[in-house]
Amino acid sequence: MMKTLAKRLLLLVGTLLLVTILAFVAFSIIPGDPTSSILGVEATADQVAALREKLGLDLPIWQRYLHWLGGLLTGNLGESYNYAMPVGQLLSTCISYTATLAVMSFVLIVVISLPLGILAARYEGGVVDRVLTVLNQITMSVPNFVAGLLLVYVFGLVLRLFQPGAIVTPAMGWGSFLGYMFFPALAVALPRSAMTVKLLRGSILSELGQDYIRTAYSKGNSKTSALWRHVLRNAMIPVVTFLAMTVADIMAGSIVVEQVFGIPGLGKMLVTSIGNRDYPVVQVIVLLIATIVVVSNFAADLLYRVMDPRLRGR
Amino acid sequence: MAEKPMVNIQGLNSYYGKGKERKQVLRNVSLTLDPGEVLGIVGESGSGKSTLAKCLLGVVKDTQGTLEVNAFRPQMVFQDPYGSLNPAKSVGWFLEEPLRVLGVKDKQERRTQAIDMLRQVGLGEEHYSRRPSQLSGGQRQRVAIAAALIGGSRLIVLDEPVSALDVTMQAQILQLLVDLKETFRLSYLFISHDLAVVYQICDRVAVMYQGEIVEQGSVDDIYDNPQHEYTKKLLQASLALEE
Amino acid sequence: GNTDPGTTQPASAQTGELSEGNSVTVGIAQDLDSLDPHAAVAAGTSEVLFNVFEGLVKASPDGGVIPAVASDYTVSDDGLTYTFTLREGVKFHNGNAVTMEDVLYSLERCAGSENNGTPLISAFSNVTGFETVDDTHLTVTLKQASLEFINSMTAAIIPAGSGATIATDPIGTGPFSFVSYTPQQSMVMKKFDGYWGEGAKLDQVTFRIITDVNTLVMGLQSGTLDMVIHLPNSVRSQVEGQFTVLQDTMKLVQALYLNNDVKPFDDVRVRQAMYYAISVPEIIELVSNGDGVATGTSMYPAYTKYFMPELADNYQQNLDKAKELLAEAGYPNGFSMTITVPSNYTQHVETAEVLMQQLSQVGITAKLNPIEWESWVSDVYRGRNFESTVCGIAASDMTGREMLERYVSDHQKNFINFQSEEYDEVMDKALSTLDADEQTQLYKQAQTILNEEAASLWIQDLCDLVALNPALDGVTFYATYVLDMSTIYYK
Amino acid sequence: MMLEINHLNIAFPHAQGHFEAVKDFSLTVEEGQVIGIVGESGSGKSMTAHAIMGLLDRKQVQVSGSICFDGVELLDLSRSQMRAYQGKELSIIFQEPMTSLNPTMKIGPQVEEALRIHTKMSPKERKARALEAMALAGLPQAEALYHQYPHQLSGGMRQRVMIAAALVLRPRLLIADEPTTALDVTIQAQILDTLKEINRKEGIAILFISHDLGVIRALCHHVVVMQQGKIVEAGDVEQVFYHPQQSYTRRLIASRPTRTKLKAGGSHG
Amino acid sequence: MRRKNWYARLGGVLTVAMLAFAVTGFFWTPYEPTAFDATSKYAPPSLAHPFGCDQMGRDILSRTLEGAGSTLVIALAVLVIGFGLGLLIGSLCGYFGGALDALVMRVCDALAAFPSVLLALVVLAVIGPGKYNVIGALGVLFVPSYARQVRGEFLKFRDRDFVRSAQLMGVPKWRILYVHILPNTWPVLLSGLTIGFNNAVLAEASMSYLSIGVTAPDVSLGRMLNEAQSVWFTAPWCMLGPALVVVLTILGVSMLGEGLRERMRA
Ligand SMILES: Nc1ncnc2c1ncn2[C@@H]1O[C@H](COP(=O)(O)OP(=O)(O)OP(=O)(O)O)[C@@H](O)[C@H]1O
Ligand SMILES: Nc1ncnc2c1ncn2[C@@H]1O[C@H](COP(=O)(O)OP(=O)(O)OP(=O)(O)O)[C@@H](O)[C@H]1O
Ligand SMILES: [Mg+2]
Ligand SMILES: [Mg+2]
Repeated sequence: MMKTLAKRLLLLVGTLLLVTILAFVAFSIIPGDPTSSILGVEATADQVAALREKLGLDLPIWQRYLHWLGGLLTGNLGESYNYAMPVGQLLSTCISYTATLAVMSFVLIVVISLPLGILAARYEGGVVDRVLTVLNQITMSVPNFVAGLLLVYVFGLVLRLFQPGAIVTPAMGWGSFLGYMFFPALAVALPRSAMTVKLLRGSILSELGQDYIRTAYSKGNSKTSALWRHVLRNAMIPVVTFLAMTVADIMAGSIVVEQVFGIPGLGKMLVTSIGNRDYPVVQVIVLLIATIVVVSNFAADLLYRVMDPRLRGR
Repeated sequence: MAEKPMVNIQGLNSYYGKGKERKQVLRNVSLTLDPGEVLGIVGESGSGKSTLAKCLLGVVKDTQGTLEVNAFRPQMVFQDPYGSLNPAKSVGWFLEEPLRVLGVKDKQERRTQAIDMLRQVGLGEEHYSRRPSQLSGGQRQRVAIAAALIGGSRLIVLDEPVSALDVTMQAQILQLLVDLKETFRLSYLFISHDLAVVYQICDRVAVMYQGEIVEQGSVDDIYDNPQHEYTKKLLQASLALEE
Repeated sequence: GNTDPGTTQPASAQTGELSEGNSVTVGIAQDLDSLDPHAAVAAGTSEVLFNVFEGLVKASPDGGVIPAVASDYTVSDDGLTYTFTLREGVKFHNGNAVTMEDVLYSLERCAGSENNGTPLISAFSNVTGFETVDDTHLTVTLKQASLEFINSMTAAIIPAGSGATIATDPIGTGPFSFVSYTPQQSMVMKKFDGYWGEGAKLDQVTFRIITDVNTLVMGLQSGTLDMVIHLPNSVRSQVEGQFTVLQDTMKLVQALYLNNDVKPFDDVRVRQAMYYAISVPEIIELVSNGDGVATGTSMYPAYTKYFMPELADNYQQNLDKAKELLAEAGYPNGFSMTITVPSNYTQHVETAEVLMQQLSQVGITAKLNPIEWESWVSDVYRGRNFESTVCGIAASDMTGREMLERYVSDHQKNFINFQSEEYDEVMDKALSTLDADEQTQLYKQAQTILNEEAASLWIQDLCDLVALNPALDGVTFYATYVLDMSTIYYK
Repeated sequence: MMLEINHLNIAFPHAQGHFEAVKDFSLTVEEGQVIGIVGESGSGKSMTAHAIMGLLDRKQVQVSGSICFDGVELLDLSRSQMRAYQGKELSIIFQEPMTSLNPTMKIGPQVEEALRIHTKMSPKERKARALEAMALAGLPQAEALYHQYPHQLSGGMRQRVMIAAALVLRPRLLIADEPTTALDVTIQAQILDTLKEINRKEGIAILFISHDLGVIRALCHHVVVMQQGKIVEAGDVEQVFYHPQQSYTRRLIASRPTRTKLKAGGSHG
Repeated sequence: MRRKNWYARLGGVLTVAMLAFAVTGFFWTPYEPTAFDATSKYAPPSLAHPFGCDQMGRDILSRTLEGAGSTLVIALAVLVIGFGLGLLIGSLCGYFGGALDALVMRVCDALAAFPSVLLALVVLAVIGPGKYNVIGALGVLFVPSYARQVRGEFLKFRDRDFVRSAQLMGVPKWRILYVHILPNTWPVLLSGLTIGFNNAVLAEASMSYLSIGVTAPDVSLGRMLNEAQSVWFTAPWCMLGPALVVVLTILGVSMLGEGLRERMRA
């Protein structure tokens, strides 16, 4: 177990290193450079050249990469071209929004989908199951920005449960901050919840068909106790992996949904920074997102091993 | 006329895994199999019976020792009748595959041969276009045997071919194997853990224990006069049920 | 703000209290590119910083300048020496009085003292030196006489030595002092009580950065925002009624810019034919809801002094004439061309789509080539590697000169490669004259040439809207990029 | 008369009419008796066993006739009433030792599950009883096994775990549905010994299902031969084995591999 | 069982209807999709314009027809590229394993660490927006996930007895891969394909929403949604038509996929 863990960790580090290379190279081959957004369209060639030198853009790419990587390792994330402030400082506020959004979405997904998935499987073929299946299918078919717009319209403008366009900061009280993030989180969570419900339902049903459930019944378990004591743990194994992979989707979803709700999070900063060719910011955001995804996959892997004793030895 | 043995294995060692993980599975295994002969391999689970078969078929490559096989494309019939046929293809298609590989271009010709073969194993034309899922376990095993024979192979390795079948079906398949052996002058390497079955069909038997052949000889010799401890235990267990 | 869910009134309209009620939240669509007034280049940033910083002079609504940190200035007869008199009692937001040292420092910084000599503001390359006459007088000498140099003197005066910190701690002399800035979120400023002039009427202004139009509109509808500037016409109907909508122009000239170096656009007849083939009113109707202003040349209407509305009428749609001209030029069956357009500017893309259809009426097959803004800047604008493009051109330094000088044959901004000796001559005169009226006349003459030559197909100055909480009033439109918050008040 | 089955019919409603898996099945089992059911694959053996255990989904399967246990008509019981019998009076072991145990639950809790459901014992008592049952089922080092997972055990051991779980509450009847088919001959013999022992020591009646008459003979007093859902022959084991009345029974016996050489073309026998 | 049939059938009907809708757009639209008309700007739905008109007075039905067509083309092209390459890479890696497999899978892992919209954002920033670039970017982005999925399937079948048999028969390797194993993987891959199709439609929509997708003069459902969202409170019909087509298409395809998978499993 320890050896496997070490091996996996090494793999994780390797993957992350590969990610840094990809992130760096990708942005270095983007046409256009930050000079026009810093100096404006009308800048003279001299001004541009001077700035490029100042930013180190005239160095060969590998040199810039090593410099950047060195900075990362020593905790120096670089400085934003566009905002003329350290990237770390710049992102610290964005992160609190995106992190809250992501965590809330994740919690919502879990809170919505687990009970519904169990319910649908428990009463398979019943009215609840059918209604849920149809609702699920429809939810999965709506692009999340459309869902976001609908939420804004219904809850923001008609019911006035929140103020679209407002920005609530954590400093204004956690209660109202969480309230502010609720609907965006819902927009991110809805399609994923639908998928989770579907997966969990399927997983439970397939476990219910296994031989060991027959054994459980033969000992006098009721359907409910068989479900809770035997099925759920086994059925959750694929769901846990799926949920971990959801983290990637949540991050992607927040990029879009932050635009819809005007939340100044990482996604919005990313889109803006790509437009501005603000490489230092973009690279760090991309790396950050990738790291979150890789680490959550790693965590899922561990969890998977913990949950499934058959894999523990390996 | 002394024929050349179909299989000649001398001092065979075989391994699984690489580097530090490499572990020896077969130790100094020697045996021969003559044309028209049926050699039984018995032994406890994990003793290396299947591995021996795989070496013979060239699936396991990490071996040392002499390994001579004088047969054209030896074939294998597997234990699990549910996994040995391609679920996505019809019986006919599967049977014709060896012919396609051998370059039989004519569709009609292939079909005729396939249906011929189906008849040989006690099935009929109506099974030609069926999917494996539409066959019973015994029927599948017949198809698997037919597929092993249709390419013209005369050496067939049978890895517990009847263990998954119920007794009536077992008896039918065993009889079929004996009949086919006579008709086509086949040689079998027959792997089983059921001593009674081995007795019924084999000429000679080799007993494997932890990767080694602990004794081999004619069936009657071994059954009546077991030498090795493990052979004795095995015989005792099955006789308890039989007598 | 107030988040009472029951009301439909804009948030701050309902309360009369000074502390809360006398503040407004303004939605702006662009983040600030820098708080350093000398480094900021985005028009949207200048608009905001106008309230915090002042130069020796500052922009006036009509496009000219009025004294600010300087109380007065004179120009020598040869136009090469400007003499400024510092105003008494001008204070920085930190309470310190503005001294000659601060002024000199600021001007020298603009001229490149902290940037290896490369001027931060390019007009300063015309300066030979700054000199203090006495404690309150300062002269600026130029290499070349220029009437419009005075516009560059709007460059912000900042405390001496603050160059390193000005971007994080912006201290100026304007009617509002800086409170806070959060990238992507907001910039807050409050009334500066020590202001030398009349001073602001509002106590606090929060600029909310909301890059998405939809969100801006929602912000208005939900009462989060009291005011939004640069609202596109497409959402007008969504805010009208609930808000006062004030109409202005964007102060940029949208055109189908033609590369005059490329065949067939090197032939004036072809360019004219194309101008006759299109219908500017139709474009304005479709793209700007009829609210854009046709320009006919490279000058926008807000420069009332120079603007010649009659030029826009010179090319009424006339397909016969267009075909005739094309035939004359040797293209009786038209030709194929590519319109490159920066894909993120919806209005330009839509205009190009309309142009495609209009041009097809005379046999010209136009293909649309939408590209990214960055590629547009490097390929089209800087590289001049294009056939035609739809975009808007604005005056970055608030002068009429900026709009016209760029078409002088060898000018580095002449990205359409327009060549006309006559034009070069007129512009040469216009730029060197010291008589403002004569200059105006010459500028008009230059515009007429551009129009006659159909150097490009100038279309319109797009419509620009301001949505305002009905309780507010006092918005002043400027001819340049200025958002003067000091005049706004609660009725 | 502990268990009395009369005219049991089991049918699957099908699109094209019914499929009758079990037809007119009758059987009595006395206290402490070992009864065998033999028949080829698909003859309805498992269906009968499941019907006795109340494991058939009554929504999908039609069951008629009568199954009386201690005078109580099991078929009339509701699901929750039936649960009082499952694992307590009646227990079952299944054919597949590999899949019949919950892969993510430790052995101990699985063995003592019936105790948890049917008694109010403390965990300590439960564990003691579980260890006892495991010993009875022939599992050495029960204490260590208690904390292991099924995948760490061999097939034979898993089958013993199943037996231990079935025995933990000392049921009156144990149904063994082909419990040794998937196992090695040597293990098979051991398991049969264990079952014999249990019957002898604890007096638990056993209903033993197999497709192999030889195996049945080694264990049972009485035997029922089934073919296509019907009973074709029943009686004392030795009687049936040595003097089969029906041709089907004879065929079943003849199919057993014996120490005879098969000859080509020869019909076996 | 019967319920699943109903499911697949409804999915099939929806899919065919939407397909027919999209294909119609290739041949016929009631109006020229690019023809503008200043007098019918934001005209609400009417008999003449069942879906209404957009900001330039263009007929939304015509544009939806054309947009559905190009969205369909984009989604299919993305699948062809993504699935084609994924199949090739995945099958080779799954069947042969070894060092190449390890390397390829590591790269796939690294790529999978970026959410696909993020990657698309980056790739399109590099190559610029536009229909063909969207196809290329999404197509390539889909490769890792398909490669993994295909690899998993091939790995599953590689050691099956029937594959062993085929090897012993002397069947060539390529034939084992694509004639013997591939048909068995369809049930899983098919559902992967339907999910991929839907993801492609959604990704196109999201990218166009972020203004990095299809650009004028090309029409696509995503681009229409993007344009319509700014007037969504005053002229909701601009969004309704294309949104409906997107939702119904995805609904249809996923129901069909689900139904088919269920049937194949049975
Ligand atoms: N691919 C493999 N890699 C590593 N070890 C293997 C592999 N296949 C088999 N072994 C090991 O080799 C030994 C012999 O296995 P083999 O399958 O030959 O046994 P067997 O006698 O056929 O057993 P059974 O009766 O259960 O089929 C076993 O210990 C097994 O664990
Ligand atoms: N759910 C079902 N629907 C329809 N028919 C079924 C169903 N389950 C079982 N059957 C049929 O009922 C018959 C009896 O099955 P059963 O499992 O009792 O056979 P068995 O005697 O236990 O066979 P084996 O020795 O293979 O276990 C078989 O023909 C089987 O095909
Ligand atoms: Mg084996
Ligand atoms: Mg059974």
